[in-house]
Amino acid sequence: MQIIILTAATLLMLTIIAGLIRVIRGPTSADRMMAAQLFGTTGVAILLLLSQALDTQNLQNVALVFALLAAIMGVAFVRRGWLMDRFS
Amino acid sequence: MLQPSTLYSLTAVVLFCMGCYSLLTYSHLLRKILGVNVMGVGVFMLLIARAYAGEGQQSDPVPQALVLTGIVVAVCATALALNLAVQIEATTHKADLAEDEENNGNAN
Amino acid sequence: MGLIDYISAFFIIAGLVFFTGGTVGLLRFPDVFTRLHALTKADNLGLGLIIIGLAFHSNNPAQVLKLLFIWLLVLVASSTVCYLIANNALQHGIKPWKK
Amino acid sequence: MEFLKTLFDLILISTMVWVAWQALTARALFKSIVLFIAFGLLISLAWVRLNAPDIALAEAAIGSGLTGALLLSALGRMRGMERGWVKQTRKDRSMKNTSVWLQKTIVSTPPSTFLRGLERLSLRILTLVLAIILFWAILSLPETSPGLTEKAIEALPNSGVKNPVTAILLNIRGYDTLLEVAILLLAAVGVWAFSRSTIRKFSNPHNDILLAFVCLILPIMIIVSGYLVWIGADHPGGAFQAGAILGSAGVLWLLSEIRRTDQSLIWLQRIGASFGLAIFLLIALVMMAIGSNFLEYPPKLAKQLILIIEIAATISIGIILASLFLGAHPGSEGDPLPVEETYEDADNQEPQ
Repeated sequence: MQIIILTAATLLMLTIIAGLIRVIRGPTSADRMMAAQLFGTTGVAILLLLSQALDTQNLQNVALVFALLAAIMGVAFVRRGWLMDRFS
Repeated sequence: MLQPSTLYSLTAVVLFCMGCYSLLTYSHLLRKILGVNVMGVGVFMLLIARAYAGEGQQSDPVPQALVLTGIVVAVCATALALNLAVQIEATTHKADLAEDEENNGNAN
Repeated sequence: MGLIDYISAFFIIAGLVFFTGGTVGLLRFPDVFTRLHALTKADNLGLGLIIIGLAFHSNNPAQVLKLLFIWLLVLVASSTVCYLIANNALQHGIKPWKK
Repeated sequence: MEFLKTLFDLILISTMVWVAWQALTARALFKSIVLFIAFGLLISLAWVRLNAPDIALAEAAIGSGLTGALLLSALGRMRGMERGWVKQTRKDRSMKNTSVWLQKTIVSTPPSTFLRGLERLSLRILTLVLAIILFWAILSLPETSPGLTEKAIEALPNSGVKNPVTAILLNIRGYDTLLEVAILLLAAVGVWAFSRSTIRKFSNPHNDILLAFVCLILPIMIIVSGYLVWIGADHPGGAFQAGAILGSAGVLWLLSEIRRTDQSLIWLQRIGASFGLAIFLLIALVMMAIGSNFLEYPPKLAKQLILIIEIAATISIGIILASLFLGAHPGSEGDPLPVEETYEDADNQEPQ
């Protein structure tokens, strides 16, 4: 079971890398931001898996904080930083 | 050799050097701030990696407490620096520190 | 491995499939809106499945509730942000993709 | 098992280094910032892997929320000049200057003269030498360092709490934390010192869904922040993590513009920001009067005193972080802006 959980966490790391490719490629800033949003969800999943694999229940609180604050960046982006990437 | 402690310590060095290099190379203030932040992460990571005592063992809590305060101070320093950068940009219309006039003399 | 382990593994693997689907969508779809659609739907479902899979291992009801609460928070946050990004993209003149 | 863990480590580390490099060298600043935010997430995974859940909590609160919001907001302010969101302090800026400025701000390519090339090359060599020296230093370190774990665990029963990190922060090394709270206050004072010099304000359309979301999530944030203070005595958590969450809640509140910040909030903000330091010092002085040393708590009272200090510090840290994001005193932005006023709706829908 541990093996399945750790493999799952490793595979989720690979999806984060795929998301990073989208951040780098763009083309619009909305795409980049959205991919960063994906990291929030994936990060929660990885944390929960790790908390099972490393057998530390405290990590659930880290995942909780992640989930709670996932939206702030998106909101900050929409309210403050929106600009098409003309120069990228 | 592939102990997590060693592995992450070496990563810390790489991050520190990358941050240092970009701090020295780029003139844009936001980039400098990012560089300092990456350097800081490198330092934190070295402390935490050395505090790591293996799985299921209690890590050394003293470096952890240091890093915890360090992270909060770092975000405050970043906020102050960003504020200064915005002020500099608003008054000089340049987002970098003025160096010599030949390089960016036509901006004023 | 007992029965519980098999069920849990099934849910975790199913969750992974949805995560992978979302990521493929993020990389392959043609514009912002389709990518958003792939991400927010598939990934949240994937997270839900993984959480169900992990909940089977927990012997503490409070922990299961916390896991579900985390999922709920992610659902609320990502649907709001998805709406905000899509809405802003439309307002800033990004045209939806047409075949 | 061990192989899988090492594989996870290797993937995490290489992604971290790659993302950091991309963030530092990306041509567009917005891209840099988004990558830096992603970097923060990876870092908190690394803290988890290194068995430092206290730090992972703080990083999750700060790296994923606050830093991103701060950087995006600063970038928005810098670019705001170009978009006319922000009043221009110098009206006679010619188009040529604007384009030079744009090139510098957004693309920021360094001039490619021969001297610059030489400078860069020498910098690269110097950094490489530094890296090699540090690598050598780390590889020659002993496998395990003696550390202070045993001493900390020994002192734990007298500290009043069970989480060693909290014990060190608030009891064993109280000086550090006291001075840290003072530094945070100093940073806030530093930001307030510029509050009159520039004018920056964003005008955002009113948004019902965002408002509903904020009304839903703000109370949860405050509850979670209280929860983290409470469990901080026995489990990972404590004033800094909780303060960071409270600060993020403040940032979200400011972003949603539920209520326009105004002059009446200044005093509240000032008192709130110095509250933590004041309580910390007050308790230390009272304990001195009773007969302990400065910042030494009698073991019987330690738990209660630490909890009081932590609650005060949480509130202060939250308010300080939120005001650092605001970047000025509320309502002291100087002249009103010549932008479309969009607050009418928001004003009618004040909660309470």
